[in-house]
Amino acid sequence: MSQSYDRGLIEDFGRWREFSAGMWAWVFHKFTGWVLIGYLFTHIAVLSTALTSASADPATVAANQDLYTQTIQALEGLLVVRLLEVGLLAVAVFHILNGTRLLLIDLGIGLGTQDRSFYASLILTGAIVVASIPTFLAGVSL
Amino acid sequence: MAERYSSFQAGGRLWLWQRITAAFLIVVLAFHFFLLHFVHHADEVTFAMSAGRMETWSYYSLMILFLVTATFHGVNGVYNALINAGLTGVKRRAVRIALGVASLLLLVQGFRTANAWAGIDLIPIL
Amino acid sequence: MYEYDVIVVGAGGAGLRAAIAAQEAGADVAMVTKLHPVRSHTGAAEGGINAALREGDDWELHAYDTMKGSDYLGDAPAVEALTQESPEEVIQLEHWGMAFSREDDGTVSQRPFGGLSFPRTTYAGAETGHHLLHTLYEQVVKRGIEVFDEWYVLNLAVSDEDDPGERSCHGVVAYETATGNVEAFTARDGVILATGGLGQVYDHTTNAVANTGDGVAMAYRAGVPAEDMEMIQFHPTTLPSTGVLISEGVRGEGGILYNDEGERFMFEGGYANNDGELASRDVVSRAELTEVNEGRGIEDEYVHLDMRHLGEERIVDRLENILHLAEDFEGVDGLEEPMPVKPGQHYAMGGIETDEHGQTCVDGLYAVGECACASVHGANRLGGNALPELIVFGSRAGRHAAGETEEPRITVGRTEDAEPGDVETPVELGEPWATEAVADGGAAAEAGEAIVERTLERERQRVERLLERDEGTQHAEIRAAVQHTMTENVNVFREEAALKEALVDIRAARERYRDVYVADPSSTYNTDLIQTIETRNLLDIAEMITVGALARDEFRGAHWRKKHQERKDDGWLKHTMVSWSNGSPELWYKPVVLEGENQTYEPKERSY
Amino acid sequence: MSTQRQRAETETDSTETETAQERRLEEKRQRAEERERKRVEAEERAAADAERYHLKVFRYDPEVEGKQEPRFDDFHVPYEPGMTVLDALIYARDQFDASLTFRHSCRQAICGSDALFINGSQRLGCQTQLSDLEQPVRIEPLPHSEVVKDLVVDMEHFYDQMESVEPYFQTTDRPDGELEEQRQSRENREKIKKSTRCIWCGACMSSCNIAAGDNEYLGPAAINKAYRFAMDEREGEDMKQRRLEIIEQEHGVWRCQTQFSCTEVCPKDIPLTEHIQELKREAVKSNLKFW
Ligand SMILES: Cc1cc2nc3c(=O)[nH]c(=O)nc-3n(C[C@H](O)[C@H](O)[C@H](O)COP(=O)(O)OP(=O)(O)OC[C@H]3O[C@@H](n4cnc5c(N)ncnc54)[C@H](O)[C@@H]3O)c2cc1C
Ligand code: HEM
Ligand code: SF4
Ligand code: F3S
Ligand code: FES
Repeated sequence: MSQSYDRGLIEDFGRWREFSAGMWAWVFHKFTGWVLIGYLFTHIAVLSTALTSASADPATVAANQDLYTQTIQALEGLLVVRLLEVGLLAVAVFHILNGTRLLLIDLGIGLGTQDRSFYASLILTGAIVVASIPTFLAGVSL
Repeated sequence: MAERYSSFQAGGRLWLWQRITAAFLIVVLAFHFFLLHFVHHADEVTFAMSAGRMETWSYYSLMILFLVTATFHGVNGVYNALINAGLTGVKRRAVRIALGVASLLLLVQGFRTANAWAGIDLIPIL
Repeated sequence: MYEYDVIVVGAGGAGLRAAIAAQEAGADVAMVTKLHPVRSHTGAAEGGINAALREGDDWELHAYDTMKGSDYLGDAPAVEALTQESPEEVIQLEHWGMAFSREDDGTVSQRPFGGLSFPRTTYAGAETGHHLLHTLYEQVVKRGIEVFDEWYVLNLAVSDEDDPGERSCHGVVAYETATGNVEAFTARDGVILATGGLGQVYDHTTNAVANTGDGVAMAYRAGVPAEDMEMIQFHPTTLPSTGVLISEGVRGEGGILYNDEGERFMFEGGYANNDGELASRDVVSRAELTEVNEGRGIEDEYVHLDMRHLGEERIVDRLENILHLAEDFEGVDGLEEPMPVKPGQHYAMGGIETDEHGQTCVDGLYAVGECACASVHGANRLGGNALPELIVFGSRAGRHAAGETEEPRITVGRTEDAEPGDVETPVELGEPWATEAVADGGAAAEAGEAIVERTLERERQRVERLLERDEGTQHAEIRAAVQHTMTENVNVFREEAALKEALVDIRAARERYRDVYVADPSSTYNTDLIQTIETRNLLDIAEMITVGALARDEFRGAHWRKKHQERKDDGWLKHTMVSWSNGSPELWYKPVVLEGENQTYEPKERSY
Repeated sequence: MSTQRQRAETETDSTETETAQERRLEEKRQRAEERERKRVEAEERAAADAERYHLKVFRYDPEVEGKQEPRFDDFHVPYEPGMTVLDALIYARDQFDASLTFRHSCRQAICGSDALFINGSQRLGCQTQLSDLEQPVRIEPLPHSEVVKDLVVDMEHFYDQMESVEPYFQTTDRPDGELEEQRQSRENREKIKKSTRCIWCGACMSSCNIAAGDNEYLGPAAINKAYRFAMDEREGEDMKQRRLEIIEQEHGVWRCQTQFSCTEVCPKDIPLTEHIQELKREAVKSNLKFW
């Protein structure tokens, strides 16, 4: 009888200018959640190098020449990795803060100020990340 | 009615666990970040230090719990998001199995790594 | 072709209640409605439902108030049915979960309302109708009653004996808005019309756009007389720019009316020395217009309704909805400033003539709710008396249509009591060129099925004809012309010359309607077509109202005539009746029934 | 039905009813013409200097050639103080294009027919002042529903969801007395008050991305309806359990991701998210009892 005018996902996000606070919070939370789970998998993969180190010669390990230590240090020596880590921090901090906001909302706290608490999460995330940059970039060889 | 009721069990419990793990993760994740970036700097990480920490039982069990909760929380979050996007039927079952397998692999691998640090040989074949 | 025992046309409060009652009495019921049930205008009712529930009050007092309010044009058997059964119907609503406002002890609250001698108006905030409508619809959902929503009923399938009293109704023909299909609905036992108000004949009205008087017009053209059509209630407190209603509840709670000079004119102007703002609606409306006409109106248009002194807590508790309405539709904050109000068309006391069971003179055809006139409201409806009418008579008609019978005390149709009437009109009335009068020579003893088939065929052709044309006049112009003349000439204050002018204008509009065309060729959701059909109904309605107003040369209730400013009980204790006869309206009268069960209601002066 | 016959009839009519009548009619006609001329002039003048609002209205008709491909039409409507989007649409329909189709009835935000997508958010046409909007005012049918024609969408799915939560009062213990009401405390009425205001407009459902993605999701309005009954103390504890079972189904409250869009757009200011969250907690609480 009727034909629908295409209102797929793309079109929805094409309306991003019309999103309200709660929608943005949802989009960001989803995005950061996916990044975090993605990272968790990567993280464990990288850490798995420890398996070889455990069975390696104790001397190599003592000399920090084992695969794990070398991998980590090589990675941490790269600026990109450090920058990615800052990104990860931002993602994690936002997810935590907004997650806390969501937990409170689940408990029925702050429903009326949900937009403000979202903005607060954003600002706080920004502040924490900026404050952490020196630490995160410390000791990186350019 | 009965049908609804059973599906409720799943929906409601998963929802609750998502919150419980979230609450736990707030603390642990903050601790984790703090420890590995602020207390010890990232570029100073070595196998020996990690192994040293892992050998304390309290730290070991915390990290295992961290792994389990984070995996559950993350994977369940993804699954939930897919259901919200309208995933149904066979596709949904496939996704559920895939996610289940992935988390199992993640857990096993995480376990093995932690054990390697801690010097535990719980199950030799791993 | 659909077939049911009982077909209910319209799903406002009256239709829903009727459907539930008929179903409970064992009938297989379907509802056919041009709007989805929850969109019906019953949802707009704000103030409340009158019911004598409490110690110190009883139905006889309520009946007395109602007769007095009606200015003795109400029929006692109907009034008594209303007042006797309204308590149980209200409690029934409560048992169905309706969210009434409550007293501290958890019982249903009641508040004072205009023209009532006891605070007997039950209410749910200032959105009583919304709750009533939704509660009833919920029960319809629960019972799984079939609802054909967004089906526009085009006509009734009525047989065509010469005497309308011998005709019978066998179903309806409806147009499915979404698809353009015209289908027949056969009713084995009865058709119940519950199509609501007709406010769209005016341009300043509290009524919805869908309130076009379809039911009255359809029944009228099928031969059922329309009763007391001139009795139109103008509500004294509507917002000037939109006609949105500010409930009488505001005055019930203690709201005060002021003119431009800051006078509380209801008392100071001597309009109602006892009841002031709470006098009956017609009294207050006239008072306001008199103030405006004599130059004491604000911006020469309206007066002020002030509720600030009630205090925020009480206002928010009982009248919260009013705050939203004033804010959204007039930009006024009721907590901070007085609200502008003026009279607007609100309610039609008249309608399809029925007895106290909702039955018309056509066998198998019932009417309930605002489209009907069992005559509980007579010349003036009291606030809070329409909603109980919906549930009481809805329920009665539903049971009756489903087979329960009881002898009525009110007679319907043209009996020996009828007194012929005559008015001098400046133009010929009706549609003398009409080809679709009911009586078109078919065999009288036709089977119901054939009648339905024939009606279906005729309506299909009518729709096709309207769609085929592609030039002429558009209905919107015609509708605007009718609304304009009615608002100008058949308003609160009525004069002979103006009424005649209205008839001339209506006639002109009819002539233009002869070459009306529908611009939208689509059969999908063609609202242009539906509105064109509605406009034709409005023409008939406007004419009936005006003819009645012209005939009744007295002042009774809502009906005021400049040259006849007194109630004439000698000649006018009778209903004005208009029947459609071979394409034109025929005027006659029937006496009012003032004999009640235990007492006769002696006309007294109506003072407040 | 030709004009020919019409004229003939008017003639017989006037011969029958005297020439005075005719004169009156003539005068009347002149008056009418005069008035009409004045009105047209006034309108032209108004149109010339009136502020006009520019509307961009979505058009689609599956049957009419030229409308089968969705498009936007422009209308320029003269502004009057207090004019709402609905008023503007009515003006555009009555003056410019009779086929412009939209649902509406009450004009006072109670029938819930005219929820539209106006400048990017779901609102009731009759409740939205033109003066609050930026131009051009973009008017579209509610997103995430099938478009039937122009601004009319298919509401069937919404109604189905509403009706799937057993939206009717059910209780086992009624008072004995036939004329006796069930008691309800003021606090309890207050608690459900906001939830009872829903007018079934569908704005919330249309704004919710979850509902858009998951067709089976009950949606905020239906959940709110369930809340209205679950929280009504008159229904009793047993019924409350049953109500919770309904909203706890797979596509019930758990799907809600607290996007708040529903709460934001609800024309009746129902705190939908709050109600949904409360139900989630109630559900967990009652569920914990079984452990
Ligand atoms: C603003 C306002 C406030 C009011 N406040 C009060 C109050 O406080 N107390 C009180 O007692 N009364 C009040 N009234 C009066 C009362 O609300 C109405 O008289 C009453 O609601 C009418 O109900 P109904 O069921 O007859 O018609 P409606 O509720 O108008 O329903 C009419 C139904 O008929 C259907 N319909 C119409 N034509 C057709 C057709 N051709 N084909 C198919 N279906 C059709 C419609 O779809 C609709 O479902 C108020 C009225 C208004 C306008
Ligand atoms: C390793 C860390 C984490 C990972 C991998 C992770 C991952 C995720 C993912 C994938 C989602 C689903 C998002 C969606 O698509 O809707 C999610 C949801 C959620 N996360 Fe996390 N998260 C992590 C840490 C946290 C922490 C520390 C919190 C603490 C507050 C948190 C709170 C939440 C909440 C409340 C939700 C549910 C959102 C909802 O369903 O409404 N998460 N998380
Ligand atoms: S909850 Fe609000 S937005 Fe949703 S249908 Fe009801 S009134 Fe409309
Ligand atoms: S928008 Fe949707 S996600 Fe929940 S808060 Fe409202 S139902
Ligand atoms: S027209 Fe009724 S809600 Fe807008």
